[in-house]
Amino acid sequence: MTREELTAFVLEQVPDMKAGTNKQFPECIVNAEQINPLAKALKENAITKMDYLFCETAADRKDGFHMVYHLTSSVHKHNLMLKVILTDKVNPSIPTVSDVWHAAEFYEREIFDLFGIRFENHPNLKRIFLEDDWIGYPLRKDYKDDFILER
Amino acid sequence: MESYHLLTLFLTAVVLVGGAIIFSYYAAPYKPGTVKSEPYECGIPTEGPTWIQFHVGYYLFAIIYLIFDVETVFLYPWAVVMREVGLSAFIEVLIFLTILGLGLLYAWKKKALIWE
Amino acid sequence: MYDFSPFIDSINSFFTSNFSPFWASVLLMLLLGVAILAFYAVLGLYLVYAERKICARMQNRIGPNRVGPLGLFQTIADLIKLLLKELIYIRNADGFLFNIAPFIVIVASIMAIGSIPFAKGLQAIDLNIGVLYILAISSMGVIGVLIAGWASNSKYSVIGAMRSGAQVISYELSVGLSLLCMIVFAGSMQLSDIITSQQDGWWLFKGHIPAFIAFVIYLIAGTAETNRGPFDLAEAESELTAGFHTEYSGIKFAFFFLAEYMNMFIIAAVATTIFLGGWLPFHIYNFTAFNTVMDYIPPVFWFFGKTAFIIYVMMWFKWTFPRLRIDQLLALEWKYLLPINLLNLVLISFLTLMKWHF
Amino acid sequence: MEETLVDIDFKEKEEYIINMGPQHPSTHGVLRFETCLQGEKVKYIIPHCGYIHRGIEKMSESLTYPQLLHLTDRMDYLSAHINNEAVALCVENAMEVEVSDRVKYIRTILAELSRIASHQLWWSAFGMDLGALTTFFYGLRDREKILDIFEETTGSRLIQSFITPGGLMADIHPNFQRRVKEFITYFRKKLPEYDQLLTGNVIFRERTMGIGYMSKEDAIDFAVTGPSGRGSGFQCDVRKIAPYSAYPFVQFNEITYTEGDTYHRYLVRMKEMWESLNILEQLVDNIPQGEIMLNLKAIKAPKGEYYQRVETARGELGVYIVSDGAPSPARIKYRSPNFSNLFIINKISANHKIADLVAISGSLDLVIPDIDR
Repeated sequence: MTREELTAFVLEQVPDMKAGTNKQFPECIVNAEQINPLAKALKENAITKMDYLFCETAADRKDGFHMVYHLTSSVHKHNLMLKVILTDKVNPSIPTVSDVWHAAEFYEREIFDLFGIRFENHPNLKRIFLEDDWIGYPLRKDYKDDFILER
Repeated sequence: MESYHLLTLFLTAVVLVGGAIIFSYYAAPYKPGTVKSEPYECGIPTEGPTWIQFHVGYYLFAIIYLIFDVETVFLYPWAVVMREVGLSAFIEVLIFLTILGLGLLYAWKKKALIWE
Repeated sequence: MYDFSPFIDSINSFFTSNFSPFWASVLLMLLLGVAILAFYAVLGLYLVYAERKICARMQNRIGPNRVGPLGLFQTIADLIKLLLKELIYIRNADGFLFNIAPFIVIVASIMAIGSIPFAKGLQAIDLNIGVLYILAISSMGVIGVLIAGWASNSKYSVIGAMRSGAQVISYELSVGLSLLCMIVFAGSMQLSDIITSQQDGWWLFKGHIPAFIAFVIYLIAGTAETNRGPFDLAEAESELTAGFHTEYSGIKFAFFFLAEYMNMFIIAAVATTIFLGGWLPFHIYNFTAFNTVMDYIPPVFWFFGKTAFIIYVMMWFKWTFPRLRIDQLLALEWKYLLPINLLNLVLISFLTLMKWHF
Repeated sequence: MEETLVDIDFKEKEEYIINMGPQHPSTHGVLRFETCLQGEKVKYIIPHCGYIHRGIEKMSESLTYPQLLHLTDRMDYLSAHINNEAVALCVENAMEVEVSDRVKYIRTILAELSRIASHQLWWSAFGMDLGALTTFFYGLRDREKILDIFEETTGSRLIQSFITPGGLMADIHPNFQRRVKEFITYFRKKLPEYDQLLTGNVIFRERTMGIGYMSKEDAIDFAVTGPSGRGSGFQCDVRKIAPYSAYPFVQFNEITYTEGDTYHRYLVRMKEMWESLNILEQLVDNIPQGEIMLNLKAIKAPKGEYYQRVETARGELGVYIVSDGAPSPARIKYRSPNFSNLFIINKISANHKIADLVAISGSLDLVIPDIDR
C-alpha cells in the first residue's frame, strides 16, 4: 500500500487522527486510548497486515512524551509510523500493545524502566535494566543524580 | 606375600591423598570469608534447597542397571568354564541370555529406557 | 626373554634373608608403595602433559613450551601451584563427605593400577579373578564422584553427580560384557593367563569380527566410564561450569583431575592386556625374521606403546566430537550397545564352541 | 500423618532454580538466565539483563554526532563497522547528503568482512557450547586474517570507529584490496573444513536437529531478526528490504529455511558466510575513485525525526534520531537486534534439556553489550 492509502486506512479507524510530517515513513498521530484497537486493526486486517513491530520507543519532548511505533508488514513490506503524545509529564500512562505484538512486551518494559511511562494491562511491568530500587527514570530530560557531570 | 600388596596399594593411595592435603593445609594460605564460602552459582546467591528429591529418571536407570549387573555377574563363572564344558554350557547361556534379552525388551516396551 | 619374575624374586629373597619376617614384609610393602607412588605421579603428570600437547596439535597451537625443554616440566609447576592454593571451605557443605571424596577416587585408581601387568612378572598383584577385580575396583570411582557432587551443596555439582551416576553405571554393563566376550575366548580371568593365551596372536585378530565389535564397544564404553569427552556430561563445562568438582579447589581438585587421567590409563591398559596382547610383541604368522626383531623390543615398550595408542585415540575423540546429551547417552548404551553386546556374546560363545577361532 | 502430607505437598511445589549466568561459560557475557528445572528438563527461563547497562542512549544526548559514533562500537562489538554505518547513514539521510560510490563500496566491504568475522566467532563459540572445543581455535585462526586487514586500514582490530557521517576516517591501505582477495581464496578453502569438523558430525546433528523450534509467526511476533529469524523463514534481511550503501549494486541471495530449529539457524549463518564472500568478490575489484570524506561545515541533523535500518551480523539494527537541530541529538534510540532476539528463549527452550538450553542460546548468537546498551 502506498503512503496515502495507509494514512487513509488509519483515518478510517481513527477519525481524529492527525498526519505527521515525517518524510521517511507515513506518520499518524493518534490519542493514547486509540492505540490498542488501532494496533489490532492494523495487524489483523489482511490489506495492512502490520505484523512486525520493529521499533517501539519514547522521546522526552517539550510538549510531552512522544511514544513512537514503527510498524512494517512481513507480507506487503510497507511501513507505518504511529505516534502518541502523552502530555502528562509526571505520571504518563498508555495502554499496552503487548497483546498485539509480543515484542512490545520487552520494548515497553525498557521504556518503563528508562522513561517511567506506565503501560496499562501490561503482563509484567518491571524494570528491565536498572535495579528495582532505582530512583527516577534516567532518559527523562529532568533526571538528576549524583553521577551526572554538568557540561 | 601378595595378600599384603592389596593393603599396600590402599595405604599408598591414602598416604598420597592425605599427605598432599595435609601439606597443602599447612603450606597454602587460608582466608575464609562469607562470600567466598558460598557455593558457586554464577555469582548469585543460591535460592532454595540444593538437596531435594531428585528426578526419578536417574533412579530408574539405576534399578535396571542393578538387575542387569547381577545377571552379568552370573555370567563370569560361566565364561571361564565355557571352553571346557562345551555344548551344554552354550545352550544354558543361550536360554539365560534370551530371558535377559526379553527383560530388556520389556523395559524398552514399558518406555523405561526413555529419558524424561 | 625379558622375564621380570627372577628380578622380583631376588628382591624378595634379599629382604627375607637379611631381615626378620616382620621387617622384611614391612620393607617390601614400603618398597612397593614408593614404587607405585613414583610410577603413579610420573604417569599422571605426563598424561596431562601429553593431552595438552596433543590437543594443541589438533587445534593449531603449540601447547606448553616455557617450563623446561618443550614445556616438559609444565605440569610439575602446575602441581606445585595447586599444592600451594587455598583449600576453600564451603559453607553448608557436608564436610566429612566433601573431604573423603578425593580419597575414594584415588584409592580406586591406584588399586586398579596395581593389578595391571606391565611386563612378564612386573605386576603388583596377579589375582585369579583379575578382570573382575579391575571392574569392581574401577567402578568404585563413581562413588567418589557421586559423593563429591552431593556433598558440595552446589546445584551444578548435584546435577553433575546425578548425571555421572546414571552414566557410569550404565556403561559399566557394556565394559563388563565386552570383557566377558574375551574371557570366553581366553577361558580365564587371570590377567597373566589372558596374556599367555595370546602368544600365537592377539584376541583382536584371533577372535574374528566379534572380537573387533567387542573392542569397539569397549572403547566407547570405556571412554564413557572415565567421564571423558564426548561423554563428559558430569563436568560439562558449558552447561554445569565444572560439574561435580565445581566447589573443589587446590589440591583436592587436582586429585579429581589426576584420577580422570589415571582412569583413562587403566581403561587403555585393560584394553591392551585383553584385546591387544598386553606386553607381547607384534608377530606376523610365519614371518620369523620380523618376529625375532620384534622380540628384541622390551615388553614394557610394547605395553606402553599400545596403551599410548589407545590413550591417543581417546584424546582424539575428546578433541573432535561435540558432547552428547544425557538422553542420547543413555539411549546409546541401552538401545544400541547393550543389545549388540548380548548378541555378540552369543556369537562368541558359539565360535568358541565350534573352535572356529585360531 | 498430617504433617508428612503437608511436607510432600511442599516438596512437589518446590522449584529447583538454577542460575545460568552472569558468570557462566555458556552465556558469553554477563547475562543471567534464571532457569527452573525439573530433573534435567527446563520448565521456564526468566532472562535478567542489565548487568552492563551503560546508558549509551543517555550519554549520546550530550555528545555531538561524530563523538557519539564511538559509543556505537561498544554495543555490538562484533559488528562494529555496521553499527557505525547505521549512525553515519542516519545522519547523512537527515542532512540530505550522499557520499561517493567509493565510500559506499568500502563501507560495504568492511561491513561484509565484519559479518564474516562475527559469524566465525559465533561458529567457534557455538562448537564450544556443544562441547567440541577444537572449533574455537579453527574459527579464531581464520578470524585473525580479517582482523589483520582491519588493523592495516583502520588502525584497530575490534572497535574501529572508521565509518563516520560524511564518509570514512581515512582512505584504505594500499594492500587492502590484495589482502581481501587473498582472504576470499583462503576462506573458500577453509569453509569446507568447518563443515567436516562440525556440520557433518553425527553427534552435532543429533544435538541440534529439531531442537528449539521457532515458528515463523513466533519469529515475527517476537521481532526475531537476522539469521535466527531467517532460520524460521522470516524474510527480514534489511539488505534486501531496504538496500543501503553498495547493496543495490551486488547480486546475492537471502538465505532462509523454514524448519526453524537450531540446526537451521546454524546453517543460515554458514551459508551467509559463502554469500558474504560472493558480495566481497563482486565489490573488491570494482572500488571506484572518489572522495572519501564529504566537505561538510558541521555535522548535525536538521530538526526532525529520522530512522535508519541496517542489517548487522545478528539482525536488524535501527537508529532513531530525534533532532532539534542542535549539534547533539535530542533523543537517540538504538533498536538492537539482540534485545529482541533474547526474549524468545523462554518460549523455544521450555521442555528441553538443560544441555539444549545451551545449544539454543548459542544458536541465537547473543552479544550481551548490545542487549544492555
